[in-house]
Amino acid sequence: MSEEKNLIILLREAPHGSLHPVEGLRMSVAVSSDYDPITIAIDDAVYTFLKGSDKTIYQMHIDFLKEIDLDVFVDKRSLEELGLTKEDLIEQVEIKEHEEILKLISECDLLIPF
Amino acid sequence: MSEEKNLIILLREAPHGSLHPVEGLRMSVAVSSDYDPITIAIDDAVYTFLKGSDKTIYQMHIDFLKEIDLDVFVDKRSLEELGLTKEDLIEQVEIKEHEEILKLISECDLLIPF
Amino acid sequence: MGKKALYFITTEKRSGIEMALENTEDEVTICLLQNAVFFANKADKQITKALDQNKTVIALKEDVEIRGLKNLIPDNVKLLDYGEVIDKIFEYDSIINM
Amino acid sequence: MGKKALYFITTEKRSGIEMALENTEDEVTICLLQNAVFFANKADKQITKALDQNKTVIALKEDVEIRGLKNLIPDNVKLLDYGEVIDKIFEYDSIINM
Amino acid sequence: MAKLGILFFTGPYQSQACETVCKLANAALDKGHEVRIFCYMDAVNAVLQNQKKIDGIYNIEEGFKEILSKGAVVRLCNLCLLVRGTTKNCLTRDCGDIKRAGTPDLAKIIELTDRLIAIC
Amino acid sequence: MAKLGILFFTGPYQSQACETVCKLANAALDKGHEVRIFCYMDAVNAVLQNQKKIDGIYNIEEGFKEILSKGAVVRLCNLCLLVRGTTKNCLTRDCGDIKRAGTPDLAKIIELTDRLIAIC
Repeated sequence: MSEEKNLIILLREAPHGSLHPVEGLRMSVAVSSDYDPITIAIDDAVYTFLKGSDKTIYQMHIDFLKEIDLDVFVDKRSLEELGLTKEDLIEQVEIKEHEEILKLISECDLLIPF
Repeated sequence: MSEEKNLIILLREAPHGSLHPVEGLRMSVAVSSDYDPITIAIDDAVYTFLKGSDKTIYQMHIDFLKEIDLDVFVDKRSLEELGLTKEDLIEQVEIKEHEEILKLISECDLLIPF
Repeated sequence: MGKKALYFITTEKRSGIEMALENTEDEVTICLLQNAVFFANKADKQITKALDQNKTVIALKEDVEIRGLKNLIPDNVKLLDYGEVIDKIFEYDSIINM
Repeated sequence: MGKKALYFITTEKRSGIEMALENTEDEVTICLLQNAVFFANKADKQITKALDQNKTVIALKEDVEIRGLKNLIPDNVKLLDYGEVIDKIFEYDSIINM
Repeated sequence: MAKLGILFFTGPYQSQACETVCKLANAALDKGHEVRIFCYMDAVNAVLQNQKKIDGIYNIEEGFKEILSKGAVVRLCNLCLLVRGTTKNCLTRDCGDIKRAGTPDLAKIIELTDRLIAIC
Repeated sequence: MAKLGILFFTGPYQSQACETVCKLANAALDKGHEVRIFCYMDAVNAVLQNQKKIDGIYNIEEGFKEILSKGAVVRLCNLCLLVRGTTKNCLTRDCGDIKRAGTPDLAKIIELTDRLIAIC
């Protein structure tokens, strides 16, 4: 694949119960040397970015991604299903309408799920 | 716990994708030396007993449990949700109404999930 | 029968909490650990139903806190530390692990 | 856009098949492996919806057979062996792994 | 003083289960209870040696060493170790009462304890 | 002839993923394709030595030896091995092109292959 390929790292699982979202963020950081991955959280992975949660082992990954201007998106529909709003999440992530998330996914060349 | 305690081994996951139902059956066999465990399949674990599926690594466990007259029950509600009927399953398992399954669970002293 | 049953739920599989809700005969306590504490989010219909049924709902305090859920959990869900969860385990006649 | 997208689904997580169903712009093929082949059970509403949407649905033959699902799967779900799945993978512009 | 059995199924650093097992066992031991643990399926890999310590991540090897030193009894499904190729890598009897066992040992743990919890 | 990348996350004998990886890799290699595999998280334990053969169960060690002998490139997340304590137990270079790597090597695999599939 050429370096211009669009890459999405999709987080699907809740944090702390499994290391999947953490390892997904670590992978976003890792591939950012060659690509501009978009990181997207759906379903319970939305909890990964809850204010006040313990982010000791993954805050650095979020900081890194934002420092190099990479997007971290949260699916609004998933957020609403959990009864959460923008105010419940840290400011480093951006909430996107479900339709926009779908559009991003349909436009990507490769999606890697965590 | 005394030997008279009622034990349930609950299978919850589909076979082949994970070893959980197989390991659950193996555990039913193992504890049968000291207890009379009831093995119950709910949700996708119901597929474990589908006729025509590859049971190479767990048919012996089913045979063993039936040989010593232990019960293997399948939740009828789970079965129906998967569009299956009694005829789709092997004869060694018995289909129980969901209410009966709940009653068995509420009467047990210890439930071990797989 | 009215015996005391502890539903000890440690995963996000819905079947665990559903089984607990369907037991209306016994004195049921629902104990949530690990990702199961997400069920205690007040937006979750099943937790509301459990509390409406007057079931006791317990969640492991540390698991609630590391997930940042403290403000999202109804007041009548009791938060216990590891030691208190251990105490609870011995109080019940039957343990339904889910 | 109308590009060819392969939804490569290998688990029973519903989000994978839902994402595929919600993509109505591209030429979508749904490829089911491992426990995802259970989605091809004709009793599953989502598989019916996918076929109604004229999406191509493929399932790994060996995974269908070891699960004893052959008679439960609609005729218009194509069963491919490992080699044929490999061929498919290279036919698509994008791979959505789920 | 009571007796607690713990059964679990998953390996370290993939899910939280191993950490929960250690913390619950610790709490029970600190209260003077007896603790007997059965490691089934991937859980046998929880007691492997040489797990590197990473800041911010609970080290499962240390966790098991601690509860073994406090008297926890740990039994490992032998067949699960054999298929995974990790038999020779486990914590040894120097750490406490840890050894390989068959699945019937779970029946023994159920018999010897007042309550058994499963951490999924 | 094309190039296939494979990423997976789970260890052997718990889920089907390792077996699927071996079978897909084999099929691709038999068709003359290049195959590059990245083992992430528990998946690093798929290539441990001394996995005991059990009748009726696909032996993952043998599976990896076979695809390595056919030319598959296998990269193991080094940190994942270190935390699990399984670094010293892996299949060696005698078996083929297998070695420890960092997560950036996944970026390299994406670059070097035409398509990447993930087996969950």
